[in-house]
Amino acid sequence: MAQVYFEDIKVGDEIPQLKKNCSTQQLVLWAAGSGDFYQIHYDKDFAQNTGLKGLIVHGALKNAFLGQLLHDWIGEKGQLRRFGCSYRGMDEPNQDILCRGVVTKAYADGGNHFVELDVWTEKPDGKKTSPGTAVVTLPSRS
Amino acid sequence: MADEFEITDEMRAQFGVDSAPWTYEVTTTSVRMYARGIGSDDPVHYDVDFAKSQGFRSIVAPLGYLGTPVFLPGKNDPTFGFPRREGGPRLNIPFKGLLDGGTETEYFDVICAGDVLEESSHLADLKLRDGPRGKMLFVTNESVYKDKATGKVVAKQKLTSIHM
Amino acid sequence: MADQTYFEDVKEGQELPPIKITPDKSQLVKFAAGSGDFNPLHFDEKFPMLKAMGLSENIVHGRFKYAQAGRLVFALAGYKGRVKKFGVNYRGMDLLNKEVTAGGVITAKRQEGGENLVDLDIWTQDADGKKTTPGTATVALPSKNS
Amino acid sequence: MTQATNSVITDEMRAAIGVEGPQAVLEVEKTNCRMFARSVGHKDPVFFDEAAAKARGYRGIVAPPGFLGTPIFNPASGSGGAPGEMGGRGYSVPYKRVLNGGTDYEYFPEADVICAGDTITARTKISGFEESEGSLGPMLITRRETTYTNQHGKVVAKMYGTLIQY
Repeated sequence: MAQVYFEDIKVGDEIPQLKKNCSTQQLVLWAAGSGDFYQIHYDKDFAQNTGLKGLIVHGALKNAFLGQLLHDWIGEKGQLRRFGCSYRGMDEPNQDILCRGVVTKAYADGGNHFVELDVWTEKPDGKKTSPGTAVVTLPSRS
Repeated sequence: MADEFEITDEMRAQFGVDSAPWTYEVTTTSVRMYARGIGSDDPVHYDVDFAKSQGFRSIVAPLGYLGTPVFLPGKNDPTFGFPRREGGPRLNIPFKGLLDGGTETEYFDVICAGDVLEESSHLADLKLRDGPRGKMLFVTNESVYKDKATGKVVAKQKLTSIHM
Repeated sequence: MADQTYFEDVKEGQELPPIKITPDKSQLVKFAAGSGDFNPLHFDEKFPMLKAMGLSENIVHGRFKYAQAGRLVFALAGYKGRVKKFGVNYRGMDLLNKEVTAGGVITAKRQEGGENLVDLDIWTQDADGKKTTPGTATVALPSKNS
Repeated sequence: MTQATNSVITDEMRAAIGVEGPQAVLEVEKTNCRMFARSVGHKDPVFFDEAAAKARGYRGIVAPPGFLGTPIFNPASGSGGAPGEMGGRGYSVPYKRVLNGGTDYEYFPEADVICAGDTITARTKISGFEESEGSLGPMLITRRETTYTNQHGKVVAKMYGTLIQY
């Protein structure tokens, strides 16, 4: 993907979306990667005993998806300064999770070119399950 | 077709043909994770200071664990993690069924966290047997693990798959 | 870890203290994480291959059982002994949440190349006592005389 | 932080604000950087391939976003929990249910970028309490901040966590 520059973007722009769909295997891979072995993410009976309908996607995995969304967008010359989200809704395995971001602010400060964004994950019906914000720096053409 | 299957000279010619090498890493976190995975609470797998006090270089890899293959997206199997690499034996096996037949590990040194191993595998054995439901082909591949720093062989592992 | 076992301490026919474990899903997921084998056969009860095998419950990784046999052999070797070789065959499946017992018996003692070697039959057995993972092992033990 | 008459925030809790908890040591290794990146679905070789990462100017394989190292697990000491876990804080809250409200990660790339081979020390403190009334009833929101310092003494990341009790 071509490097994005500060001059290329303006407030209101949406960055390229990232679509995810977690298999049960991916949830177990995430347990391995994150060290979070809480059973509600891979043991259906356990999840149902806690009152859930079934397995749910780790909130931190959706957060990490937003990290990927930003990492892939800013390219080799961009830097991720801050990102995160609130956990407002649950996602299930084998259902699309769309990761999105919109530029809310762009400014230069101390030689760095900052871009602030609203980022979130949404379900197929458009409900935002993990709304958050991010700050990145982009290279400048000047 | 499977009923008429016989081991051919062409197949036997694959014995000893080494695959391209792949790097396996043994790290403190990977050793601890494996030890947790098998339910061991032996401190020699978790506590670096303790392991050193017992004469080991670092925490000891539990038996059966020979490191984690370097994972590169697109180059490793997404489920099993093993490398899909060039070289090595190519067998055209007509059987559909596949079972994991067995694992045997031979050790020439203790494997500890911090070790970086270079693994290469080759076809070690082919056996055709008559089973209750027809012919069964036993394929044994042997992986040889060398310490990358010293070149010394530290372990050999044979994996047998049963095709039927 | 128990005290070090020496070559002089063991005799032919001696059984090793068994290791018992009842792997639940969390245990098998941790094993997937440790071993790198993320086959859903071991954690997803809806995985199609499971149904094709006529099973409704996840099966234990063969390598998990191999590792239990490994724990048994490692416990015999102690920190001063060295495991030379251990292997098993996978003859039967074990199911999630059922007890797996690793056991072993000493079949021979011998001295070779300056080493004090102990040969063993090893296995894991399922809750019904069926040896689903039989095998053999060789361990070098330290001697009290050296 | 208004003091409602039925506030659950006690003097003990106020005294706990800003007090750093015990330190957790985290290891950043090639194997766990790769495992984390693989589990997210990253494709960028800087998270997998040491040579590619070095060619891009990094010291080693880069820790993917959200990965701040693996706590050292030891069954004997019961350690190995993620930093930021509460532990004995010396106060109790009259709510039984807990939710993870969200997590923000802040990086300081000018100081250093977290790479495989790093050993990170993490310390968590409570930065504040808030109370609110939501659809779940009255709730206590605890804001926590974890600071991650690498082996060169550089603060490389901070994590801001929100815990909701109700």
